[in-house]
Amino acid sequence: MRTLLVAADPTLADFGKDPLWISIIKAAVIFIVLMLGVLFGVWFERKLISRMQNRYGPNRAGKFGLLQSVADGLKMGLKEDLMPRTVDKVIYFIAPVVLAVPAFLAFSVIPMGPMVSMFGVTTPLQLTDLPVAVLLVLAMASIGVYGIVLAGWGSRSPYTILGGLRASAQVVSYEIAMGLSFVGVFLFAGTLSTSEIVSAQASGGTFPLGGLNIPMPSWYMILLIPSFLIYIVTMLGETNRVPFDLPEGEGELVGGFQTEYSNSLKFAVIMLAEYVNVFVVSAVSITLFMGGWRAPFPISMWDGANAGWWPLLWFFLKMVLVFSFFIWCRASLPRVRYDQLMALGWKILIPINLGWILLVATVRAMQMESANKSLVLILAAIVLIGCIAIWWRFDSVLQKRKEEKAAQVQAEFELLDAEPAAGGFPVPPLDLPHYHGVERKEVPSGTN
Amino acid sequence: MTTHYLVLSALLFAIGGAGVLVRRNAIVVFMCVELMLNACNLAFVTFARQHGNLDGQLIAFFVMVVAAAEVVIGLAIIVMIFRTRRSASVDDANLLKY
Amino acid sequence: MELYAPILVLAVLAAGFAIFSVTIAPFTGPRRWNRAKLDAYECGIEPTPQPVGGGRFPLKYMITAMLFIVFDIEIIFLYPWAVAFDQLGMFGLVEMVLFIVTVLVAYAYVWRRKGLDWD
Amino acid sequence: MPWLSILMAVPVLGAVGVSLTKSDKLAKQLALAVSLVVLALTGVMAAQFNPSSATRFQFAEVYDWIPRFGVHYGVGVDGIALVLIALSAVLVPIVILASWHDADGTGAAAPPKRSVKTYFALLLVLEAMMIGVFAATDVFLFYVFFEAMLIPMYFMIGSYGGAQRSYAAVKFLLYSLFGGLLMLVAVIALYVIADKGTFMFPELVGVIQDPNTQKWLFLGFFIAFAVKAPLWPFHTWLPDAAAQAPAGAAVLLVGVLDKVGTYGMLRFCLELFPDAAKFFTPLVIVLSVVGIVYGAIVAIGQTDIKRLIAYTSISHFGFIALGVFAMTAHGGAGATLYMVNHGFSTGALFLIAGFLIYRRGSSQIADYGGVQKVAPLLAGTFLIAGLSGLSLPGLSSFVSEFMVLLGTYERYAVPAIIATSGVILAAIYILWMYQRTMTGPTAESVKGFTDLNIRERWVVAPLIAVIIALGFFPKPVLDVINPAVDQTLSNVHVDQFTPAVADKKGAGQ
Amino acid sequence: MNGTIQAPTIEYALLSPMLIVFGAAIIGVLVEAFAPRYLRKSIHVPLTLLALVGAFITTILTALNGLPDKAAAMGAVAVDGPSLFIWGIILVLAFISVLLINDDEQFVAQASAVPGSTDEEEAVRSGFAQTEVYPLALFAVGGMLLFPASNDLLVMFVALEVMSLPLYLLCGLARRRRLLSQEASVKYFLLGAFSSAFFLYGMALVYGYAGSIELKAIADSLSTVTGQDTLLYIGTAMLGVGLLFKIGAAPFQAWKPDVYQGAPTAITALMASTVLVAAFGALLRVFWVALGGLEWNWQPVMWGVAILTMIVGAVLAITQTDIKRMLAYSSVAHGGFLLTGVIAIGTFAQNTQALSAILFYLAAYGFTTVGAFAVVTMVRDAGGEAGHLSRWAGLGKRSPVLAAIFAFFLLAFAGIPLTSGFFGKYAVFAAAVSGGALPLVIVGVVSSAIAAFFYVRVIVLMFFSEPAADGPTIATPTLGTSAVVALAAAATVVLGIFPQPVLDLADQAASALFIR
Repeated sequence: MRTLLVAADPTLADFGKDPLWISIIKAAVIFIVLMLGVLFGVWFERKLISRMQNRYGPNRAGKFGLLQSVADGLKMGLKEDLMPRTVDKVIYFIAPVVLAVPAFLAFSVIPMGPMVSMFGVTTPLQLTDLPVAVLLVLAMASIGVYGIVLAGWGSRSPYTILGGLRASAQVVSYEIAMGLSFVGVFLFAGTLSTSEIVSAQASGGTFPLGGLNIPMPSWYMILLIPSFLIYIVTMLGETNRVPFDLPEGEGELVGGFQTEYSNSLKFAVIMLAEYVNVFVVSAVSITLFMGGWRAPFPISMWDGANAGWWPLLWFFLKMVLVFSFFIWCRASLPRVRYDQLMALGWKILIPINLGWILLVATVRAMQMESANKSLVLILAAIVLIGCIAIWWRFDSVLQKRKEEKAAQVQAEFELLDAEPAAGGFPVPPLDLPHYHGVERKEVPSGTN
Repeated sequence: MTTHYLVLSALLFAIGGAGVLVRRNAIVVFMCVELMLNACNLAFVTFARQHGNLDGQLIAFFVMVVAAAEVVIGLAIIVMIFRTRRSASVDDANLLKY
Repeated sequence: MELYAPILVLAVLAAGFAIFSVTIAPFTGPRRWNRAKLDAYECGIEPTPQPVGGGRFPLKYMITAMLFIVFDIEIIFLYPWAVAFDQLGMFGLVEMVLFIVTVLVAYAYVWRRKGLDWD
Repeated sequence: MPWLSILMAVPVLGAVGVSLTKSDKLAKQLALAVSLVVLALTGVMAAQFNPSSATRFQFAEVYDWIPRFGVHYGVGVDGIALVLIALSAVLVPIVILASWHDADGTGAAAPPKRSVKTYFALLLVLEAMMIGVFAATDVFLFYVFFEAMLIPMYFMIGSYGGAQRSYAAVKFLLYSLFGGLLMLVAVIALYVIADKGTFMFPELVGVIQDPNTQKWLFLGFFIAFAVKAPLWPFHTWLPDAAAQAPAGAAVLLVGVLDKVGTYGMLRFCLELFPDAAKFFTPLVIVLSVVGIVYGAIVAIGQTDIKRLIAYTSISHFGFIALGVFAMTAHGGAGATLYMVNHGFSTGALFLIAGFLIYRRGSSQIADYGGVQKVAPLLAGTFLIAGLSGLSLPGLSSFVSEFMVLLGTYERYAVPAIIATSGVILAAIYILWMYQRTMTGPTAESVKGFTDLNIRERWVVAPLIAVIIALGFFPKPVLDVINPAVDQTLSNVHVDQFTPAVADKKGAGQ
Repeated sequence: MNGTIQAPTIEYALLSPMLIVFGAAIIGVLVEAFAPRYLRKSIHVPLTLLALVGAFITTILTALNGLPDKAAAMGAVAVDGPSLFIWGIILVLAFISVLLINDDEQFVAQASAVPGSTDEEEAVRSGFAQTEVYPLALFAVGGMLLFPASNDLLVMFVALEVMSLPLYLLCGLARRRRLLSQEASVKYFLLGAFSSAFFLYGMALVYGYAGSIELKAIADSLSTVTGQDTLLYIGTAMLGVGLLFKIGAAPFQAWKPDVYQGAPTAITALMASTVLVAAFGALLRVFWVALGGLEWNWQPVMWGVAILTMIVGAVLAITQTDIKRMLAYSSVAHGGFLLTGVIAIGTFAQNTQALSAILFYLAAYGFTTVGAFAVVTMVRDAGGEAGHLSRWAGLGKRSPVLAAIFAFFLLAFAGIPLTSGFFGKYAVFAAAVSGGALPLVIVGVVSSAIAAFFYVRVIVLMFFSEPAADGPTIATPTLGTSAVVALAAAATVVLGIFPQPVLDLADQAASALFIR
């Protein structure tokens, strides 16, 4: 059976052989699946979230309101298309396209199944695969950022520009953490091609500890838990989803970068793109960490599970699960403050990530028979000590900072109370000199 | 086959060079320089394909790194002078004449 | 090349769809002219005039962009290393430790210089 | 006993000592003492010199300096070098004594007070270098001294000279430097082409055979020397430098430094590139003759005493060059002797003129008149020095000038005859100047003049003595010079020389 | 692509000088990050100096252990005689320059503060100092070490940038006349980036021609590859542009005066001395090792460049009224003199002679330059250093010693005998003559005569003209500065009177030429 399995596993060699019409069919299918997926996704999100909030959610259009999102789509088409005078026309038009296209493209390297025979042609259930497939995904993700920036920039209003900038800053920040979280996977898989990564998760192999060989879990999500968790977080950040949906933070920025895209087809495209992005990141998480289209543990006992068309089922089931996780977050988590967001991305995810990579690499090196163990240990020790030393110094500094900050805030509030008129919450009388907060002492950088 | 890429890279390089020489805004000049660097990358990758060895692609990596470093430093410098002068035109930078 | 052709097909589909829907948008909907609709939306107040070219925005964003470039470059180097790690062996480990440590030093510097703080 | 090294070391150490002294007075006395010591040593050395010995360069010392370049510290003297060294050794103490107050800022038109110590220290350094340049038997070493010599002189003119001093100093430095750099090229080329791996002069003699190469290298050296010993038309820097320099510096400049040029022609141009020398002889002869006449005529027209003296020297250098390139025993010997005599007589003229100017504060001839009434001694010595300058029989210059003309006549009749006219012109400018300054009614400005004081007498006396002595009895000097000159000429193979052709050449120009 | 990769090896011992310098630089960054402000300087200075000394010692040890016959680090870095000699020079010069940098007065309190703003006042008052200078300088020095030693074009390019980028920044950190300084750094940066782009494209073309970027491989390809000559020639030309720019050879000298004038003088000293050394090392490597077989094609061009450089440097210097600009042009002229040595390529013996001559010249010139700029830092005005020549009038009266030393340096520049400059010039010219470049030497001589004019003019100004009433004050030098001047003067004298040992050293270094 193993042999059959291996045979069914597509490798890089199996790609690029399809005749054009097969490719066209695959592409069309993927495209349509994504479109329908969006319709389904919108409905599913609203339904599920409302259930979580003890509401019914959409239940008028069609059975269980299934047609709700279709109706929304039509409505958008029939809305008036507003275009403010001030906008930069070209950019304003291009932005949605730039946002949408890469989102679709990223999906082209997502493996959805093993080799199957399609109209008599044996071909993998995957549009195509590249030696650098994962890079393609990342590249598309970052091109998407242009869409956001252009949209914000092109529509020439303070809200949109701020929204655009924030969005791009956030996305790039999380992209780093995301990229780093992949490194662990590549260390184990030894390739960047998605299909081979999936096949690499077929069996975990064993970890020689002392005499006995401990069988390893086959999914990297278990083997590399830290990477996986980090990826999950970045996945949310990358797609501007709650709790990281700052760019369209209604509270402060109205609609963020899409403010000026009134509720018309343009907006529909943007929204579509966002959902597709969500699908892409979940698909990636599945491919890299959850064994891709491979059947989950109990089912994988059944030999036929990973052959033929079945894997499609497992794949989409996983998709639905991950997507529901998105919704779950949205239902349960509050939106973070922007500085918290950036701090999380830069100050926590990245260092942990780098440390984790080093750790993994070291372990791998230890496993190599050629390895010169003592050297590895020495290196590890040095790095560890260095980090600890720095962190210890660092921590004290941070502590000091926190106290200073607290003291300042304290002082501000006292000052507020001291001012009788300023107590007049919520709105101070207009004649009151506008309150800007106590001018806080500038702590020159690097001082303690 | 690869000639077209070379021609393209040459063109890009020329455009960048011309830009450096004729444009006045420091930032634009600077972007032209980056354009030249990327033209080099294109040439490297093309030649790598011609010769069938990977050196060219590898070089392209390093060039990117260097370009990045250059961007960081260059923007820092330009911003510095911009904040003093409220203008990024290299023509306004005329204190250094004898 | 064959590997990339399918991507092209998908790209054509997606682009076609996006452009189509963006362009027909003005025609599907009704037209009810109204001055207010042509202003940028700022919760009803007079829209603040935007300088051509979008004007200037906080340096902070530039710094973030710079940092992003730096770390992205680091990732560029991490990927090939990770893929070839088993072949490189100890050498790879040592070199990468040196590399990452160096980057971390720069990172710590930025951190202490408040390069990562948003307030 | 390494005489020459000692001769160079003593003044250098003296200079250091002088610059360390506390008081100016002490500095002057120390400088004088040192220079006298050098004089004494030179005397002793000269006494041991054996003119008739087979070895050409005596007191020779050779040490590796920069093996990488084949450069040696090589010194040694033959007759020619010896007399010139003696000349400088004699002149320096006199100059020191003469310029006792030059740097004090006293005196009518003297520049403001400058550092006295520096002045005398520079003087001593200069002396060391002058000795070195004459003693060097290594071409490179010669070049090093040749260039380095400029610097102290440059500072002496520039900081202690008259109103136009800095202009004069720069002009002087740049002219000499330019010549020197051309010489540097020639030196390098000489080394490379000779391919001997050494710069020692004796080993380089006669190495360069190819006539064409010779010509180029010759030019390289010759131009440098022609600038140094101002040969028409390279002379323009001299009047300025000499006129602006303090009298003492002027003496050393005209009296010794410029001799390096003529000495270089005699020693290097002739011996290293004999064929080229012969090839260029007509040209040089013409230049020197023109120089003689031109210098003399322009001198007549001068209104400034020092400039006038400077131009006379240009005329005299014409004679010297003439003698050198005549390539006859008489010519060479005469030229060498002329170098010495000219040193003394012109030196005397400059110093006494210096005293005049120190009193009156102006170097314009028009400002004087009837000095001989108020200061007879001054006027008298001035006259003697002047007469020696116009080579009156019985005074030193006569002998040498006669020998030069004689030697020239043997080969080049026409130039010799033309050159003779220089003598007559000399009579005009000297005597006319004397008449305008010393005789006639006493000018108002000259009334208060005091005659020479003790110091000044001590300055003038030895000079006059030497002038007269050499005028009547030049034999000892000639005995020293002749063998060296013969040696030189034999290296030039003059015997292969056919006067007839050259005569035509010479006349044809 | 999936072929197994042989894990490369690196000779850490051979590279230790560079590693030490870079390591120290990184530690410096950590110090910046974590040491409290008041401690930083007192940590940086010893750290930097120690690093340089350590690197120097390791360099000497490497040299004593005998030179390797093949390039280190998989043929990427050539640690051979010339490299080691150049490393020695650079490290010593850098050491001296750091002593100069050590003098606070020169660097901005807080680079980020807008000139004339309240922030700046505050920063100055609270006595801040931009101590990043030290790590930056170390990084630059590291780049300089790698630049001449790099044995393939990629490493050379990276080194070029590692060397340049910190310098761009350092140029903008002057404490006084900050606008000038910032402008200098912008100009330097833009032009520098421009030129390195040229270098890069040239590299690309040469790679296209040879199919490799290792100098050795390129040299071999000259004989094997055919029909691609256009690529090769254009590539060579562009590489040349990139390198000649760093040297400041005409017609690429435009940046030099501006940058030298604007930058903090200590940094100018560092650049003027070490960068020239490093750049010439690299130039020699590229044109001798890689393109030696192409001699007949690039020599004529080099002739032109050399002549132009000498003339331009000398002539334009005359018109200058600012001491630093004047020195900048003089360094242009000196670059021209050195180029005559680069051209004098021929037989093996000839090459060794030329190489050692160049090495000696670089050493001699470097010391003198640092010394000269050190003196410049001491002549201060109300607004900082008294750059304008007229302010130097009568310096000889104010402080004879300083003026005398400066005059001495100038004479050394002019190449007067008994100074190091003379022997440097002599060695190079001698090499050129025996290399059959006599006309070049004559041009060189003429232009050095012209150059002598403006050196002399400064001396005249200092000694023969009356001091201005409100003349500049002579800052009582810090220990560091005076040490620098003393060292430089000593070096100039010793090399001028007894150059033999250094010449021998240079000969040994050059004896084996570059390893391929």
